[in-house]
Amino acid sequence: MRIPQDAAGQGQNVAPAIELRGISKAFGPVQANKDISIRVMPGTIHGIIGENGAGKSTLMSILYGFYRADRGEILIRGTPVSIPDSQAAIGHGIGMVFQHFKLVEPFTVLENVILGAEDGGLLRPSLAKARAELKRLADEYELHVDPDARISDIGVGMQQRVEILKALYRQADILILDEPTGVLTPAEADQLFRILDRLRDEGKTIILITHKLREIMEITDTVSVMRRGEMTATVATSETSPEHLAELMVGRKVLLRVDKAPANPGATVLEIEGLRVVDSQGVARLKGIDLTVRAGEILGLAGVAGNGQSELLEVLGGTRAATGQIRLNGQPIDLTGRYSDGRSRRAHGIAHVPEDRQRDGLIMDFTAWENTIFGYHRDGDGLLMETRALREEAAAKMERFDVRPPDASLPAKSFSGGNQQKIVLAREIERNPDLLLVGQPTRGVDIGAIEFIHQQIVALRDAGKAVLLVSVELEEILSLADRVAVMFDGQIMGERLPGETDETELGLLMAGVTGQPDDPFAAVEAAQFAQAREHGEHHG
Amino acid sequence: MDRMPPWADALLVPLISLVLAALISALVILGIGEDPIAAVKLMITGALGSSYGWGYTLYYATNFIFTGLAFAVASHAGLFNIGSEGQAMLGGLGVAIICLLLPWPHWALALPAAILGAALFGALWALIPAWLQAKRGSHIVITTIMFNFIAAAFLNYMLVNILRPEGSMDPATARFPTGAHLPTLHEMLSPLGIAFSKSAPANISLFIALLACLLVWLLIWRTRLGFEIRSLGKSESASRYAGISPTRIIIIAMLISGALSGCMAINNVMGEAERLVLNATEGAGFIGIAVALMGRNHPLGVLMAALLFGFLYQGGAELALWTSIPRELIVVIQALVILFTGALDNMVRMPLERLFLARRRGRGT
Amino acid sequence: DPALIFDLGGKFDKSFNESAHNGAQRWAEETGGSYNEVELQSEAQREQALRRFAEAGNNPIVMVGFAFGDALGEVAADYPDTKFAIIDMVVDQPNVRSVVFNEHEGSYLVGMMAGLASDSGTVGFIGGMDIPLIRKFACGYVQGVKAANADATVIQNMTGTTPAAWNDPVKGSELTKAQISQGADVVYAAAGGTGVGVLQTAADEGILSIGVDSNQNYLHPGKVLTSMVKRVDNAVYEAMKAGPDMETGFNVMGLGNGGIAYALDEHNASLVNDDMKAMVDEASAKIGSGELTVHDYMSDNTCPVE
Amino acid sequence: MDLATLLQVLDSTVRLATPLLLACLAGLFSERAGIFDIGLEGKMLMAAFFSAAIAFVTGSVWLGLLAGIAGSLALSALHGLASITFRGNQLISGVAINFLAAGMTVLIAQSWFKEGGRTPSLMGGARFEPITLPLAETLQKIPVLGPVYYELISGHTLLVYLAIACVPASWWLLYRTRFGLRLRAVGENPAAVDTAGISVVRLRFAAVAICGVLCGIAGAYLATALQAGFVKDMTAGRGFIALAALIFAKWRPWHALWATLLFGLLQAIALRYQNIELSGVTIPVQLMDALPYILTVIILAGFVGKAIPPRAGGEPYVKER
Ligand SMILES: Nc1ncnc2c1ncn2[C@@H]1O[C@H](COP(=O)(O)OP(=O)(O)OP(=O)(O)O)[C@@H](O)[C@H]1O
Ligand SMILES: Nc1ncnc2c1ncn2[C@@H]1O[C@H](COP(=O)(O)OP(=O)(O)OP(=O)(O)O)[C@@H](O)[C@H]1O
Ligand SMILES: [Mg+2]
Ligand SMILES: [Mg+2]
Repeated sequence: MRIPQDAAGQGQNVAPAIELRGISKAFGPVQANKDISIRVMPGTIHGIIGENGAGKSTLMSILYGFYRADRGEILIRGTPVSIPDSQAAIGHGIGMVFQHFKLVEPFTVLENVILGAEDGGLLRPSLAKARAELKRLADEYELHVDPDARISDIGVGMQQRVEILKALYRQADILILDEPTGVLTPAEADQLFRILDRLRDEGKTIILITHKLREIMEITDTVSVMRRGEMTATVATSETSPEHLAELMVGRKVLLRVDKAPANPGATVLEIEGLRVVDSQGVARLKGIDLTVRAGEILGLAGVAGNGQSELLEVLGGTRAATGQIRLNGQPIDLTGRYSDGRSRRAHGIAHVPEDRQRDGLIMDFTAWENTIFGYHRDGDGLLMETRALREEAAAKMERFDVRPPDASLPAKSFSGGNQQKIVLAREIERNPDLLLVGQPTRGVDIGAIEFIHQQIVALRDAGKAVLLVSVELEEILSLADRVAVMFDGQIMGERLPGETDETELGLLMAGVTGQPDDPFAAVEAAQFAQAREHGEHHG
Repeated sequence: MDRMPPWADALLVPLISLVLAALISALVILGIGEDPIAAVKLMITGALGSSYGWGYTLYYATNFIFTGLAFAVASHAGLFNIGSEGQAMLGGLGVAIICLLLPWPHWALALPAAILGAALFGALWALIPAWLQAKRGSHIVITTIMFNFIAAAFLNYMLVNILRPEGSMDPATARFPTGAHLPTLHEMLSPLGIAFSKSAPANISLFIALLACLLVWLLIWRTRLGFEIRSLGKSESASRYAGISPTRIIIIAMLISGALSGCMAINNVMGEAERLVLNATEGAGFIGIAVALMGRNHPLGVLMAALLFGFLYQGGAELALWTSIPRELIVVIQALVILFTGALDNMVRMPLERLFLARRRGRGT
Repeated sequence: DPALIFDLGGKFDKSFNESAHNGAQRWAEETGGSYNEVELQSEAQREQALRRFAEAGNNPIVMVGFAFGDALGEVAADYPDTKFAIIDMVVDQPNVRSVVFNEHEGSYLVGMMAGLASDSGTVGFIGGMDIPLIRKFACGYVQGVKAANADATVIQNMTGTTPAAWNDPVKGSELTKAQISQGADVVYAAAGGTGVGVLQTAADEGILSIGVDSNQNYLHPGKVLTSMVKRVDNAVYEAMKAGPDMETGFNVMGLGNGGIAYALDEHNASLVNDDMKAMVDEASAKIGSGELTVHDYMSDNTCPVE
Repeated sequence: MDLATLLQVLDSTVRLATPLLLACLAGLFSERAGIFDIGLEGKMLMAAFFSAAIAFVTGSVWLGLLAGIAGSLALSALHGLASITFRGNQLISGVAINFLAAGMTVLIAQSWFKEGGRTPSLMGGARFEPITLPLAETLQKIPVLGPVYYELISGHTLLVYLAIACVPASWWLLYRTRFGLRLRAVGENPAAVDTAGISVVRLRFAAVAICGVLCGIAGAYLATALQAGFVKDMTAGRGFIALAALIFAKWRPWHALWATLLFGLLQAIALRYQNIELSGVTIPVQLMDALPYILTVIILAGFVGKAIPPRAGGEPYVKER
């Protein structure tokens, strides 16, 4: 890490590489960016942090000409420019690696690289030139990829390299990376940071969007914080601390610990033995999982996204077939046959708060009351549903779970993320299940709601129920779980008690490194393993 | 956080689209050198000016209610069923077989059996595309298009080689026995002292269609199955999560859709022609698409839109009879309605949304 | 006013329906009267058209095509005060006039001409929809060909089994090409609108064709040997002229009463020599007088010659 | 079947496959760019009418061809407007276009020519005439190859040769040029194209326009080469067979040629023979008519090779929800 002489960009002689003035952007009724101004000095890495939906991606997309701002001005190296489309941005030397990659899957790496940057009408010369150029870039930045591989055949880590190569091939000297490490293992992330370091040394300007304070502290020179569409602060990284940034992000002091009594575990509720999952492409996703969860405890499952946690939740929730053994309260559960679906899981007393509530947990166009019976809609008898009673019940439930506004006839899409999550929790917890599965309970949820949601989960535990918590936020796991298991490459790498471990140890386990923390080969191997499995695992 | 109040989306957008379609239709009529106002007048008197006109308007509307509901039910499950035409043809085959199989003593016995036959044949014809979509991922739009053609060829074969009575030159079945003749509105209303044209084909099927509207409404908005159908239509992955089997719902929704299409044959084959002829559906399956689009897949909307199209059809027939405007004018109007309410609805919606947004901003929220 | 309902081929099929149209036009011009007419688009519309005209008081109502038979059978009884005329079909109702033609006789004559005009000794027949009526054409034609040249071969094809067969010029054209490749040098189309494709292809490929129903000689002057003219126009004209007092019952039009003829005009004058004309006229006279009988396929659904 | 008959059937196969091939390639360009087009039928019909009408009025088949292309392009523009500009449902737009063409052609034809919705027959220079290839007559004597050259290869209209030339041309355009790369990309992932600085809208409109031109030629072929004038509904479902062929061909140009030749062969057989006797079993002509559709369903079902459509097909490209 290096300290810039002029962190906040107040220098007199050097023009900022990028300056945004008063940028505003609305998507219909949503004000994604409000009067945002920012200056990024050349040759620096500028971090942008902010909660989900804060407007980071929107701002960068405006800079890249993907969206057009409603108002505001963009200056590149001191001169005002207009960026009506990405072509213009590329022309100004801007390259962007999107949060969701923009690659053509059936095309080869080479075809993706030249797309839009071809020389002349015929492909052959362009391809030849790109092949040579790619080789040069690979050597220079250690960005090795097979130019003839199809995108659909390579892992996400590789795909990200292709995106970076695309930008470099277009001779970008301002590079924007939107949450590049979300899908990477720690080892891959480290390698990415080495590349970024080198690019900065060559004088390129980099904007890095991330949620991870650790990364901000590690690599950036300056950091800007966004909240609810506004830019709340820009500070030199050296002059700040993670706690301070977190506070800026959410607008008030963050409680890093959850208040809870010690666990009082009872009988075993969930027993998993030798659980295996092979996906439709024939890749093993779970390679023999053994786990138990007892009544009155929260088992936290940590791991980098894409290491099998999602699959495990899906198997338990009934949406994915598996082999092996699962017993609930001693009773075996059907894993492949007729009764391996969400409905019979619920009948067994398993409730499931899915990782992606908008995709799985809710029907966004359904009303709130319909969503409060979603999955349990077969309960009750009679040919027709008693809509009035259901509506009233839902309103009461929403009241108890502090859903705002508590109007049961609004469609789910008109609630904010946190309130949507509360609707899901209300539905699942109010059924008083024996086992609650929760995936990413606070993803994209604002801090007030986070506290409430955590309290509800702890309350369920205290009522003697078993909880299996999956989260990519180590902090959340450490503060909420009574016991932590770490998953890597479809296996459980180990179990720890939160009081007896720390982020470093868990981080190593998450990278597949057990025993010898210093063994570099193990780490590299592990990273490659992870990469091979990560096909297409994008999580919004 | 909606951009537009729901009533505007449900009423204003289709209404404006309809007005646009009407304006362009008027231009087309002008373009072929005719007088649009006179044409509309003739259509109105021809379709609504007499109980004869109403009889035909309601007869056509009955067809469109069935096919419109069929499209709507599939739509709720997220399926684009273009196959109503073929399913209705097969429904006709079912009706014909039932009606000719037994010497029916009374229509009250024949009707339920025929409904069963029509629904069964229509549903079975929808089952194959449904199964292919559910199990093999074959795009239902394409398979149902293909099945329309296959149905036409199949029916052609049946009528020419199997069902045509000995010595007849028409590729059509024999007349159904008198016991299988459905009461017409004339027959049903005259005991009530209402004089309704004797020669109009509207018949008891109209009431079955109205009943179907009610049943579809209950199915979609009041039953658990309907809940599941709508869930699947909105989000497949959420449905899976909720323990709703997409395969099952796709197949059930298409069976219902096909059965509704098939039931159209009660009206046109059993109620009107009283025998099965070639091309008995006359494109009603495709009009069902327009009807459902305009009616926003709601049975009430379908009913209104079906009446509108019934009016257009009967009015168009009158135009063809009394003026030199070819019946194809109706095809053009139908195309414009589909275009504006279905494909170009954003053209209307986008400015409206902006308008409502500006108004809301203006009010300072 | 009278009304006229065309069959699916449409009134400008250059053949059967057009002939009816011409008759109605002739009536309108001569009497200054007006009439209503409609072209159908599908089978299902027949009954509606009949009823609507009857409701509106049109009288008589003339319809062309056997396919109206069933619908008329239903409708006629409902309107006892309206007169109906149907062409090419017999409907046994007191208020219906059924007009049928002795097509086999006309086909015999053009068959003779084909047999005489053919150099290859192979001639063709392309029928429309495969129904007894068209077999009647074919059978008369074959008898005529054989009468002129006992060794001649006749290739026969039907276009289809549904009403679509009346209006499929592409298929007519393909069948003609096939018959040409089998050696045919005269081809007779008894196929409504499909015949347009037959005559076109015959002209393109340089062989002779024979038109049907209307006089189609003008379509390809010098390339159409003759046309088997079926005076549908006369039938329509007479029905309209008789008005509401139209006589009902069975009405046969043949060579004898000028209902059937072969066409001779300036367009085919160069193709028909005097010998040919003399032979055909002789046969015509014989048929008219009953001296010669041409077998009618529809009398027993068989044909004595192939 | 002797050689002469076989050649006849194959010859007619080529004639009948030509409009299918042109329409299939038209669909290929559109769908490869991510715009589903079930309106091929309507565009062909519109083109058939305008080509015949203008060829009749001017006596020039070339002006007719241009008019046909223009008519088809107008519908393409409508499809583009609905599905690209206003992000409407492409299937619905296609359905509407088919109806629009079916109605408008008859309406205009009736008010223009007053012949019941058809155009007068075309004569002489208002039609495409068959072309006899060089040496066809001389080589005819050579056994087998001679007749094959004379009957099958020679003696078609210019548009037939044009259609066949379109196959390698399309292949080259799609797989060897910048335009082709971008076009295929926009059908797979329009966001990738957009972020590469290329206008998705322009690219898709270009594809839809190519589709319009090819459909225009197909329609003109029907009315001015295969037949001599326009009659209503003269496309007779060919647009849908072309769509089926497109799936059968898995969206590839050379495969499109084979698929349309196969379907053309089926049509040729169905046209020529009412019923076919195959080792004692009678195959009704209706089965032959339905065979292209049945085969396509089988392909779609994935029992014989899987047909994977372009990934972004049918979806409007929406940047800002
Ligand atoms: N294309 C779009 N259309 C409509 N609304 C959008 C669009 N993209 C983003 N939004 C909305 O704008 C707001 C800001 O979104 P944005 O993606 O910029 O947030 P972000 O800070 O990048 O969040 P994350 O950390 O989840 O990536 C959100 O409310 C989002 O729902
Ligand atoms: N020798 C050949 N004969 C006929 N067609 C060929 C031949 N070689 C290639 N093609 C065609 O050229 C096209 C390009 O071939 P290629 O193998 O690149 O396709 P692909 O990359 O597998 O397909 P896509 O990228 O479109 O999904 C295909 O349509 C293929 O069928
Ligand atoms: Mg983002
Ligand atoms: Mg390729």
